[in-house]
Amino acid sequence: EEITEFRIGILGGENAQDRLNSNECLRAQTEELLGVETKLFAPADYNGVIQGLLGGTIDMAWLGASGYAKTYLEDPEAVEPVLVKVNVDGGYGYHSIGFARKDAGVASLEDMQGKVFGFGDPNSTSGYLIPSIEIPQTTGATMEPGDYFGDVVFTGGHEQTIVAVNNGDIDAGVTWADGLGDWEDGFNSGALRKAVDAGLIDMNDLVEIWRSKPIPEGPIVLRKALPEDVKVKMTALMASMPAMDYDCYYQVAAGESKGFMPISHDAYVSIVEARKAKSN
Amino acid sequence: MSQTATLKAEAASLIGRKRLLTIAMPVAILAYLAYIAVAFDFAGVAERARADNARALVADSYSYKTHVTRDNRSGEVTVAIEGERKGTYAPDTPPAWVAQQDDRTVIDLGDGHVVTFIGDDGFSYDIPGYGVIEGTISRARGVQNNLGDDVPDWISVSKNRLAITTDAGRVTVTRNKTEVFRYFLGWELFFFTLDSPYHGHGLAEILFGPRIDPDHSNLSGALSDFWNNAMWRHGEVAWALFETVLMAFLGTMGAAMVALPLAFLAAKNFTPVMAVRFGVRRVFDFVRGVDALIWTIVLARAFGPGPLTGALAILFTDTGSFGKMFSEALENVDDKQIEGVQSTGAPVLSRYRFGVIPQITPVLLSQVLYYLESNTRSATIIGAITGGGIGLLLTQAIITQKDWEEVTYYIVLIVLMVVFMDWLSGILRRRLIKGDAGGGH
Amino acid sequence: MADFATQGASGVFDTREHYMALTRRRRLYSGVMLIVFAALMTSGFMVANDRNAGGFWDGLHNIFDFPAMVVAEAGEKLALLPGHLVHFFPALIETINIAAVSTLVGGLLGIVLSLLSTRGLARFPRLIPLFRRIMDVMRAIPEIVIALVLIFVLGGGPVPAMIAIAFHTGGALGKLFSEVNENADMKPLEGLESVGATWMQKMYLGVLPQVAPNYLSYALLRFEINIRASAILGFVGAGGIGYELKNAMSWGQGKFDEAAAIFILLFGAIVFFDQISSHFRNRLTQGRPVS
Amino acid sequence: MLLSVENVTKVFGRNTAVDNVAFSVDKPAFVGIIGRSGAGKSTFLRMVNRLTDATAGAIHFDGRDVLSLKGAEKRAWQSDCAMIFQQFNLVPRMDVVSNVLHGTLNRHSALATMFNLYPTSDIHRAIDILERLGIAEQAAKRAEALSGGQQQRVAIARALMQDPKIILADEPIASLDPMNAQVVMDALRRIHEEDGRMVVANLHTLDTARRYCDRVIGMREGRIVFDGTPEQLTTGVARDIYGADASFSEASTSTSIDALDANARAMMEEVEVL
Amino acid sequence: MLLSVENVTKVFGRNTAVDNVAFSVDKPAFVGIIGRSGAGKSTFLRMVNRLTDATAGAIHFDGRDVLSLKGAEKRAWQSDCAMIFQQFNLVPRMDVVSNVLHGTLNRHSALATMFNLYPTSDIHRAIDILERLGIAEQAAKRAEALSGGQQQRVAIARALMQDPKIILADEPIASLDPMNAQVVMDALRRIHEEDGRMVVANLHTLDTARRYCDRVIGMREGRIVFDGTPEQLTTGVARDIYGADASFSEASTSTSIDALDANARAMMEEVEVL
Ligand SMILES: Nc1ncnc2c1ncn2[C@@H]1O[C@H](COP(=O)(O)OP(=O)(O)OP(=O)(O)O)[C@@H](O)[C@H]1O
Ligand SMILES: Nc1ncnc2c1ncn2[C@@H]1O[C@H](COP(=O)(O)OP(=O)(O)OP(=O)(O)O)[C@@H](O)[C@H]1O
Ligand SMILES: [Mg+2]
Ligand SMILES: [Mg+2]
Repeated sequence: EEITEFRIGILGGENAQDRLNSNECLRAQTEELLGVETKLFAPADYNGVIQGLLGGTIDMAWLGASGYAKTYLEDPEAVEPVLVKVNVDGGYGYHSIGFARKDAGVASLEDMQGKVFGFGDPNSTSGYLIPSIEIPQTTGATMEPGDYFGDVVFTGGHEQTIVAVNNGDIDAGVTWADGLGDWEDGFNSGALRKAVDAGLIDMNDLVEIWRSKPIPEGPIVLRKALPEDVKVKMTALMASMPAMDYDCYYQVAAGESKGFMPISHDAYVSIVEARKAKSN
Repeated sequence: MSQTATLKAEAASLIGRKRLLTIAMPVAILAYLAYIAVAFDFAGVAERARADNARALVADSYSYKTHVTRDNRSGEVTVAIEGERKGTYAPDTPPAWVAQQDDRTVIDLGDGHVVTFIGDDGFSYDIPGYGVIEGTISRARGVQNNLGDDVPDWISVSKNRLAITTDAGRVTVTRNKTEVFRYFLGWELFFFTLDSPYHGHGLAEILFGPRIDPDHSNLSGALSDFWNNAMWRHGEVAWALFETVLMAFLGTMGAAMVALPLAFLAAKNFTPVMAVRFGVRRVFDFVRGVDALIWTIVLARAFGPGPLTGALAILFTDTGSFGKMFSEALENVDDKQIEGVQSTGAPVLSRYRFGVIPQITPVLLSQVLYYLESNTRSATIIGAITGGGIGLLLTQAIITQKDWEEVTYYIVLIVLMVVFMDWLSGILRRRLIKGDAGGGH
Repeated sequence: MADFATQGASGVFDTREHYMALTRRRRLYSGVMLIVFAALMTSGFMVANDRNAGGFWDGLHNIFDFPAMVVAEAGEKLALLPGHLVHFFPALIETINIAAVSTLVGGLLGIVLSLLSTRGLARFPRLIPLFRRIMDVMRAIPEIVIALVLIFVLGGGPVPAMIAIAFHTGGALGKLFSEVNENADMKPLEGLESVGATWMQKMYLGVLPQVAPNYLSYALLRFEINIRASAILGFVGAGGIGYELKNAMSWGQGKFDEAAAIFILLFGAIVFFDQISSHFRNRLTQGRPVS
Repeated sequence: MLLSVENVTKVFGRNTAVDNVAFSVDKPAFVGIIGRSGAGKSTFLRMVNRLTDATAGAIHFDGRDVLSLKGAEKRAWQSDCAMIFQQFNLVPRMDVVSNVLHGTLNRHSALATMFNLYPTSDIHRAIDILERLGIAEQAAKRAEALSGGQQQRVAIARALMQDPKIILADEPIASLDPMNAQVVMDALRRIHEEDGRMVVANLHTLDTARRYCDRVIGMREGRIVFDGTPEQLTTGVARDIYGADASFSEASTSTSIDALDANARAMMEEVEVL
Repeated sequence: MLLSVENVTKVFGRNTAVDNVAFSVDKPAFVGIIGRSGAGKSTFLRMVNRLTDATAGAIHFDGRDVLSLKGAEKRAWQSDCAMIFQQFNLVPRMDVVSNVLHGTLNRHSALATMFNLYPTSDIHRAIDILERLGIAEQAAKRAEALSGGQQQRVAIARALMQDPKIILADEPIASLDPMNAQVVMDALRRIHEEDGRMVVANLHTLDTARRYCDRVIGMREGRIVFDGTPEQLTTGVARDIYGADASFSEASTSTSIDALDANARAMMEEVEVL
């Protein structure tokens, strides 16, 4: 079989235009490699990309772990994970970081009793899935509003969580970070770092109140229905990118990291289970 | 006499009743607003409102900042507008207020404020009327400074970080980097980025001056650099605006074309079969009631993100609205005209074409044009949720919460777009409805 | 006699020529318009189709995938549905409250603006163009823009949505109201002016009783529109049923039963208010006076 | 027989609008039908044109079994049988010539006419017909911009455009002033005489019937109560048809210009009394 | 001097509606202003009430410099100077008592009127006034439900409610039938006589002016062309005022009941001619 075009979905986190721009080199290389028209799509939220993969309108995307689990649960035959990003230190995990404003008098999870806690996007691994499972293990209570926390809300995304905590709209929230480097800088990479770099927040105003176990980085997935040679070509392109064109790799991976390594569904079984547990 | 007395009493009670009614209304409204104030927690909102965010937003929307950053490890100094790659000055041509002297970088923030980077670990900030703040950075001991314990509230200091905010600018020092922000009025690089040869040249110069870039004529080169401006991306923004209007246009016109034949099925005088009528009407109610927003989500699964999905979402919803309105218009048509055409032995289609369509064209056109205008606004919102277009650019720019000048730019464009569509639909309405003699083509 | 005949014949000839010329011109115009319209539609469709991730024809047969999934899961967990309905009802009330209060506030704003911008009624006749432009701009800015900016300043929740919708409503109703005002009878106003009434008294006693039914009818229509608007704003973090719907929908499988419940609530509310309002609007505009 | 009507009946619910009507005409004639309001005149004409279906009976015209025609054949009959209405039933937003051209709709497919694309020869003929009726100058105006008499002439032009074998006219002058009424009736008569077309006209005034018709049929409560020449139409017979008592005055049904003065005087008297 | 009007002029664009009008009245009188349509009568009254601003000139009333008043003082003057309009200018959707109570608006704050906070004494007075004008039974009805004559009496009641020093009436009987016209004029005259209030009324009929006024002012093209007692108002003078030629007949401007028959007859004749 033949494909007539190749469509890459890009997840949120930045200005839509910035996202498209930083992936432009990937698009060009793909077009050259596959010889078909290649397009980038940057929908407003995680769900946009996932629906695209499920509906067969997006061929490749870099999902979060939870997003992958969702895709898998809705249709196990839709996509397959092929690669995962490897950090500078060789691991492929990151953390969900719980944080609060210093002047709100919150220094740990215990102080959060009766207060407002914020998640990001429901489809985010670090912004919802993992903390919603691990935090109850720490507190010994459910995440239902009124049970331990006074209220639990979704802010919509990592950026919104950070701003909401910084503004005092919510007392604490969770977001992602690699957990390396200094708190003052907002770690080496992650949503906090971006906010610091943008001059939005001053890490001195915030405190860390909770940190998850390492979370596996989300996979790059390809639609299963793609022709085998396309899958092979694309996997090879991505895997060789750090060596062939580091600048492009830096842009696509949004920062310093070592490269991609192959991964399969097995690495995400626990995440899939976690997600199943959170469904009704 | 007693009759007058009763009349008086009656009048007094009449006014009394009216008084009660007129007082009850505002009281009810106030009571409702009070309930809302409690339910929506106005007090909490007022308390949480962040005036500084508002200030930052407003300030950022009409000004821009230039970052001077030193990497404390390598000692490399870069000057970049808005801290973005595309706005970075070439290392050998920094702006006039940044001076490189041996191992020092002297940054003049104006009004006597001067920041100096010394080597790759020292800095000083001379603040008129306060004094000089000096310090060094070490990997081990963090950020050290000469501030005592009595720190004013515009300075935030901790072991690993120092932040100073003054009227002239902002300085942040961490172990990794030392950064100075200077604020300027306007939208810098709006026309050309730094790497464009046309940057810094006025309009007259570009139009009438000598060739700046030998390879292109000034006009075409300048236009292309403007269109492809990497920071403001005018070309892509124009595409996004076009996509938004396109969604509205396709959605509205498509809906009108789908709704018109269906409306006949929902009109009493054209479809005597009650069951069909009832069915079609409920379909209209359903697609209208579901709302474009939900259609967007439903359709995104089948068609993926993009303008077509947005257009189809509008098409679905408006088919319902148009269907309802058109069928009402059809129920009000004058049978005489239809009978006149029918009596000549015209086929059914001709009967509708000449007996019915001319009658409903005015209603139809005016509704369609009104919706076209209002759907331009809806398309902005739908785009924000999945489709694309200017709505997506806008919401994403707002969510990242730093590019307020871009937000302002987009808002201005959206307002202009809506006003333009409003004007256009007004013109078309006047033209098509009043001027058209043939009852439509 | 002969003279008369030729004159008549040339008359027909002229009429023919004249009408044929007219017909040709008209055919040309309508032909051009038709071609332009068809070209716009097809090229527009092709552009949209091309810029979309999935094509129209490929996607068409998948159109029921999503609803089918939702319905299937909701069907499986039918027992949970009543519980969900109860659970999400307060969110629906919040959405309706946002719509109601913003229609109210926007309506009051619209009344003031419309009175200030109608010739003959305006308190400051010279400022009429100013107030008109203000209304134009208020109408042109989509609610979502204001809501998102306000969420940044005020934090999430219903208040930004309320302000955003009220702002837009003020502009939209202001324009409709001022059209109503233009048809108001000026005689009672003059009567009131002659007794030394203030501007407020003139407006309240002379204008409002005349225009109230039309105002009310437009406000009801707007309320209907605002319910949708407030549901949509929930999607971007402004609370209410839209927020719940977005969370349930984007979680996907596992919470589709919640999504279905929320959808039922929202759809029910929209249809309910749609029917109520069109009933009352018909009564109001068919001239039955409200006392 | 050119036209033969055999026991035609039309029942609306419990109401028999047309009751066993039968008559025949052997050559193109100008037939007038009179009768008071509700007598069934309109219903009868509408059945002939097949706008309304008959309950029972048969109509034959020139060998065609009119009432049993279906689909395209029915439409072909309608095209041979033009109808003129009291309220003109034109398309007011369209120009006069387009309205006249509607008379040719049966000859063209619906698709061909969708965009108002008629052959030039048809357009020329339409203007010729308008000329004949004296309203060619109005050709480019919208129908709604015309006076009632002009509109009715446009309706006649549309009928002629059909090149019909028979023209049915349902109270063609009822909404016109006497001046226009005369112009319109004269036109119908001329068409009858010059082209030899058959005309059946419902009329509500005796004097018009007398003046223009070759044959008059009187209807009452759905039945034919008179069928004869205009000369046989005496005041006594008229009283029968109209079911009126002795106070019946012919002038009260008249709209002819000669009768106007008397009428006007009567009106004036009423005003004076008020 | 109670009222002195000094060279008052009003220019609309190029058109001088009121041209250098000057006269004075030394004690409360019933003054009639006559003149044909467009003579500037309405414009003049509107200037006195300050509904329209004058271009030049001055008006003094009881020591007040009327034309220079502003804001609250202007409204206070309006409250002292009641105005009655040809079209009544009531609030049609409101009941009669409320309309009458509007006469007190100047005395209450906007807020108080918004909530209908009228003192009971005012309400009683309103009924008394309506009683005096013979329409107290209508008190609870909506103004729009009343006949023209009743509405004009409500307007007069509103004027009286203001307890004005002067009442201006702009063709108060022009939209009324002769019967109602007489009732209304009688009411105005009685108010003048019993309460001693000054009345200035624009009238378009000579006989009304003669019958009710103490003094008559004739205007033509914005200027005063006559100022005298009703007795001095001869037909010759009237011709001057109305700029009519010899065919001028007094009856044509009359609405008094006595003149009605002649009028009606004239109208009938016109109809007949048509
Ligand atoms: N569509 C219909 N449905 C029911 N009854 C009808 C219908 N059309 C006509 N009728 C009835 O049939 C009877 C004959 O009506 P018809 O219109 O034929 O009378 P007519 O002689 O044309 O009267 P007119 O002079 O008022 O036009 C009347 O009683 C009328 O009420
Ligand atoms: N608002 C206005 N703007 C311009 N011209 C006006 C205005 N009001 C009145 N005029 C003109 O001023 C002149 C005097 O009008 P005015 O209404 O005072 O006459 P009048 O004597 O009351 O006539 P009538 O008997 O018709 O009421 C007329 O020529 C009129 O057209
Ligand atoms: Mg009839
Ligand atoms: Mg006047």
